[in-house]
Amino acid sequence: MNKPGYFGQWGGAYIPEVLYETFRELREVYTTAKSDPAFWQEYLALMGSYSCRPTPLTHADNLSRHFGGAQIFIKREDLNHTGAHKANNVMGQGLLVKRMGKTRVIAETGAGQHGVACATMAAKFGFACTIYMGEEDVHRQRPNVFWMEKLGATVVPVTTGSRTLKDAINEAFRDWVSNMDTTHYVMGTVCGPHPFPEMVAWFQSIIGQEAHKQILATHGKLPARIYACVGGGSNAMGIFQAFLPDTEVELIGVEAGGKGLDTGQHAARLASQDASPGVAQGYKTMFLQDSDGQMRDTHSVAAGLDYIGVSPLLTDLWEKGRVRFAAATDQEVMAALDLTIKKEGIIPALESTHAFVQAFKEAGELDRDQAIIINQSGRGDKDIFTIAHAFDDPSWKDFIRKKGEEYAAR
Amino acid sequence: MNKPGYFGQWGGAYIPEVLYETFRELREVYTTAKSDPAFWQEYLALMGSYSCRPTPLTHADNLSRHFGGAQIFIKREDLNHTGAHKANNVMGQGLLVKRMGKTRVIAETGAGQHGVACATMAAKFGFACTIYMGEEDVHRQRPNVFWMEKLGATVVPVTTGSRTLKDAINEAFRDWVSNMDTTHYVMGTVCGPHPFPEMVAWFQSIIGQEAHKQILATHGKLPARIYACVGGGSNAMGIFQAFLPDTEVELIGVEAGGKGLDTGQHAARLASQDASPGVAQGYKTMFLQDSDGQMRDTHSVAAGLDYIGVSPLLTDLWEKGRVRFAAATDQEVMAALDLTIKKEGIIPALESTHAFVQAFKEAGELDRDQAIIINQSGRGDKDIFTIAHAFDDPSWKDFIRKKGEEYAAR
Amino acid sequence: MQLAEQLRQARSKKDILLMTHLVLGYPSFAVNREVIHQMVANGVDVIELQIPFSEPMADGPMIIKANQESIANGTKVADCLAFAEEMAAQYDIPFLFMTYYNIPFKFGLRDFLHKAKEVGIRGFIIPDLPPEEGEEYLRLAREFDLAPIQIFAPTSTEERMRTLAGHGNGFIYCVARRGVTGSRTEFDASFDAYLSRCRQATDLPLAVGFGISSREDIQILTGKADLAVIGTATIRLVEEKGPEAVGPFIAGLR
Amino acid sequence: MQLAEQLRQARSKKDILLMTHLVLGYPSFAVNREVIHQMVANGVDVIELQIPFSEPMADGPMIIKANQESIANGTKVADCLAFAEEMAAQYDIPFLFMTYYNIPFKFGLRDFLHKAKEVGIRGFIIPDLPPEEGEEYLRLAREFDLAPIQIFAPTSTEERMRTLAGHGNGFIYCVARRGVTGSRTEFDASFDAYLSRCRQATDLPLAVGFGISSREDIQILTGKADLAVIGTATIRLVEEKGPEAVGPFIAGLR
Ligand SMILES: Cc1ncc(COP(=O)(O)O)c(C=O)c1O
Ligand SMILES: Cc1ncc(COP(=O)(O)O)c(C=O)c1O
Repeated sequence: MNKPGYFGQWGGAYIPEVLYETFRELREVYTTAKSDPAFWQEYLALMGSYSCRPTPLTHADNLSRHFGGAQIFIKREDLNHTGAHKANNVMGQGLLVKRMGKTRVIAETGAGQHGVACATMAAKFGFACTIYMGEEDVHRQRPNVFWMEKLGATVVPVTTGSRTLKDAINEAFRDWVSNMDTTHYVMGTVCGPHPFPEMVAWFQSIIGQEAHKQILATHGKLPARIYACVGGGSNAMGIFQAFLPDTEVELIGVEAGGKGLDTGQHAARLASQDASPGVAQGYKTMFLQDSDGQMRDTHSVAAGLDYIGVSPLLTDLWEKGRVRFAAATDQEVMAALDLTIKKEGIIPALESTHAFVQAFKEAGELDRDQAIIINQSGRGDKDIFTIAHAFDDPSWKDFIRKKGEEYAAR
Repeated sequence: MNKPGYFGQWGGAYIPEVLYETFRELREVYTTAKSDPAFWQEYLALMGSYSCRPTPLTHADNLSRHFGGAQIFIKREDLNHTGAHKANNVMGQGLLVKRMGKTRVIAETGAGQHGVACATMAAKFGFACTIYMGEEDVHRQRPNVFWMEKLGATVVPVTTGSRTLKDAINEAFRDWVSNMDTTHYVMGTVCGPHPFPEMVAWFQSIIGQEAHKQILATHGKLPARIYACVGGGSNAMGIFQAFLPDTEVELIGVEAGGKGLDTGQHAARLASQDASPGVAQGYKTMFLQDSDGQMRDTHSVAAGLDYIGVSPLLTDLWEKGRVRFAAATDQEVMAALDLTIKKEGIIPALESTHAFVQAFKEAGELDRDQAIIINQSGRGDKDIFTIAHAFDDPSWKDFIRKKGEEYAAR
Repeated sequence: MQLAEQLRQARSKKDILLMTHLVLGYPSFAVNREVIHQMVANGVDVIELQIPFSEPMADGPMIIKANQESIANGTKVADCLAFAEEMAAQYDIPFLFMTYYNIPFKFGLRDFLHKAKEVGIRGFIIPDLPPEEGEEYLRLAREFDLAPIQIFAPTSTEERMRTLAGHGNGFIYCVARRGVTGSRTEFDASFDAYLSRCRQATDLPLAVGFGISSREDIQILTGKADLAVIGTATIRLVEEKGPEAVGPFIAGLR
Repeated sequence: MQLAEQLRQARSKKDILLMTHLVLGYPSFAVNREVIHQMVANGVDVIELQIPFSEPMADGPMIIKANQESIANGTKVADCLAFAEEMAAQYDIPFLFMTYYNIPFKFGLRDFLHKAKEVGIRGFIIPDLPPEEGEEYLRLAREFDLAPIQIFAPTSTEERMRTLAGHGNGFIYCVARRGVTGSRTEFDASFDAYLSRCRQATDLPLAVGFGISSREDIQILTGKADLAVIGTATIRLVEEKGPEAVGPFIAGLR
């Protein structure tokens, strides 16, 4: 049997002593909630009335026809309130925070989706809220910053390290060790110290539970493959979990290939040869690090995938051969995004589009009576500055230029 | 009995002769679809699998407590695919276009929501698509223009007249009279010549059908009042219809009070004294016009409400006393938006926020065991440029200024 | 004499009649005056006076602009009526009002027709008022002996044409093609077929309009239609070369 | 002699011992060398050498910056080991490594402890390695006779303190307050209560760190703790006044 909090050899809780009691309390409230069926009912009711669950499973007729292979289904986490699967996790943790009687939440955010989701949850539950966000991501995802602030959260740009997600996590921990009495740290993905990976995966399992029922109802049998992008791994674990026992369903995690795996400018932990086992940010997994154990700079067009580590649950499933890993480059992502928008009228987040890339590469290999599911973890509206920039849209640039001049003039 | 296409003395089909046959065909396909239960089933299935219907009815606990009166429920049309109730209408019309065998759709748009929805529908159904949008609105709603273009639509900025919604409608008609053989004009609201008001209201009635069931299930009885903003009137008719027979439910339409009803800079047709009966854009209703019958310039912070006319169905219900009308000023809208975001973590579109304003004014008058429903027609993400500007957010301005300089430098 | 009869008589003396169009108050009533003088002096048979409307749904860019600028210049419906009265008194050809339905509707339909009759107007072209919506208007037109010109379109079926003709008087305005005013029309075989369908549906004189701008166009129409309608062409001419160019242009058409 | 015993003996001669801290390679090994020279010359009893790590989760802004810049300057773990060897050979006080767990983990735990032992290091402070996750580390520490310093926090229960003490050796590092390194600590009644809880839980010497920077702080601690830990204060001093300011500062503390 594994040590508690371990998945194979991965996971654990490498936490400073000052947080020992905090984690004990968190494990306790989580364990109690997990064994209390009423809690899950309360969670489902909240997600059904405040977000839009169950989210649909959309048959992408046009894309299926275009690739001439498997029937492509899209699990629509983009239709959640706040526009991504992140809502599932924050609402669940919000319920736990209420049980713990804490009054303040903090969170890290990369793409800003988790930050917006967390600020939203805080507004709904009446908690104070501080969001840590790498300064580089503050620039990449400015609209999300604006909304977090309007939601009443304080957004703190993190200027240490590489100024991205990992540094925001460090900063959130630094806040937490000062304020654990009042404050819960709402980790945004299935990483960090135990019980976060397991707990966040539990909240996200709602995705796969729905998808499992939906694919059987629509397609009549299990899908051949399921694709999900992997930043920390929460949307992937969210949809994968329900299908783990169905060994005939192949599960594929897609990481950020950035400028290409051979350039070193990527965030592919399991799909590249560049990662090695390590312990950081409170848990053990495969990290992108140098031979001394210093974390490397990562790169992705998608802020939410731009991270050094990956869920210990996924590393374990990868090691055991249950989940296959692939990477999608920035360039492939832009092309798949364009195709998806034009063919289906659906705008996936840049993060989610990574899953589309790999699905598109493989759809043609399969037969027409087979199905694949792509987990669309979020919507791309939030990425307008990045996408318009990447597509080099002249009228957008013109618009921004004029607005900028207007503001400069005053 | 009324003349066909009339609601009381309002409505009709004041169309150029060249469109006579086109309208005959449209009426026919609409009438056939309406009497075919399989059609509505197909529509429901599409909305359930592609959009996120049924959309939730959210109990706004915090706002209810804040006003200390009625229980406030919010019907969440913002959770539709593309972010507004406009999706309901376009998908329905899309199914009709398929039945008619046409290959191209055109539409007017104000806020851009209908344009994005229509471009999305066109992508999904494989239609060519042209969107007419007043030049002023192109500026106000630039992100939506970007998405329409990415969705494969051609966006034509309309430079005639006041360069807003009404002029876009004229331009769409001008396209239609040239291309009616291949093209369907997807009118975005419950206005225009018969059968548009009735047909769009039919597609939007899905909102009220759901809400009726939902409020009985959650609240145990009918709501005391229902609030909806009124541009053309489609979201309002969408939610009102199911409650029309329940005469104890008061229905309130909220128009754009702009800078105040006494400034003349507003778009309140039925809540002000400034409108009079007229015939334009193919139908008879109350228009904001001068004594010669020339249409006046209207104003609202919400592009989607900035319109001279109003649904003939609503004018009739207003005349009969079934629907009460009120107006919300731009300033009231910004305050209500701020409160709603902070209290509930929900970001209504500027259009929708008009309904919130009036509900907030009245909630305190009612008892705690009474319920009111606000129809949240859309989400406010699309309005970021307007909202950030209106809130005079310095870091947003700074961000835009820097981005602008970056683009100017190349 | 009724308008239809008067046109038939005029037609018996000419191979084809000319109807011209202008937007009242654009660029000014003074220029309108000069243009009409030149038109009449050069043999125009009927003139359509468009009362500007803020939402000219069936018009193309040139006429939209004329409508907008005329209103922006301050043109009122009352000014249009006064101007029409002056023209009708001065020239011995029929004048018609072309406008959108909201103008007479807002004025008060009976008052408007009554007033139009008084100032010497002979009929109306209202492109957004099909007979189904125009019962009152048609009744009043009969009462005041004004011609409610009906419009045929290439998309009109034969049955529809007969219905329209039954409501019409004066002449039938045959829209030459799909689309709005101001672009070119192709006079091909399908156009000929359309015109003969129009001919079969009514005994009223046939006017053909939309995109007619040259001597060649008029020649093609001669023998097929009773009136050729020159709309955007003269507006463009006045715009580019001033009102004094209108006379020679009209003179050169037939 | 074991570290705990050695500290007890030293403590018998002084009211309170001083442990100082520096980040290896920041601003340079040359400055480290100079700083350590001044520290030892002015009576420091133990020195913590922090091997920089890219994710110093438990540190405050000053030490984060030192970690980052040291790595950016090219500091390698091997350089840190070599430097430690040089210092341990040169000075007759105990040197400890402070670092985050990934550094020894990635190096290979056994190799790292072995190497540390070889170069003369006496123990480790690893703030992100609780005993539950450190079984192998604790075993190897015993094997190589190195002190795996355990950390108490104000949030630790008595039971927890006893557990930690059971795994610890050398001394116990009592974190003076919630939060990260570098900010001030209030030495109030609850602090005293905390320290007496610490005292009750273990016989090992007690070191108190986090926010200690002045003679007054040291005086308050005297009698309550065995070691006072000066961390951020000297880094700030070197930053502001150069390494030569360290000697007088240390000399003035007791
Ligand atoms: C839309 C979206 N998808 C995916 C991710 C990646 O996170 P995870 O791998 O935990 O799902 C993010 C993170 O911000 C996101 O915003
Ligand atoms: C979000 C939203 N609400 C309301 C409206 C107003 O339209 P209607 O009155 O037809 O619902 C619009 C129009 O664009 C809209 O985008």
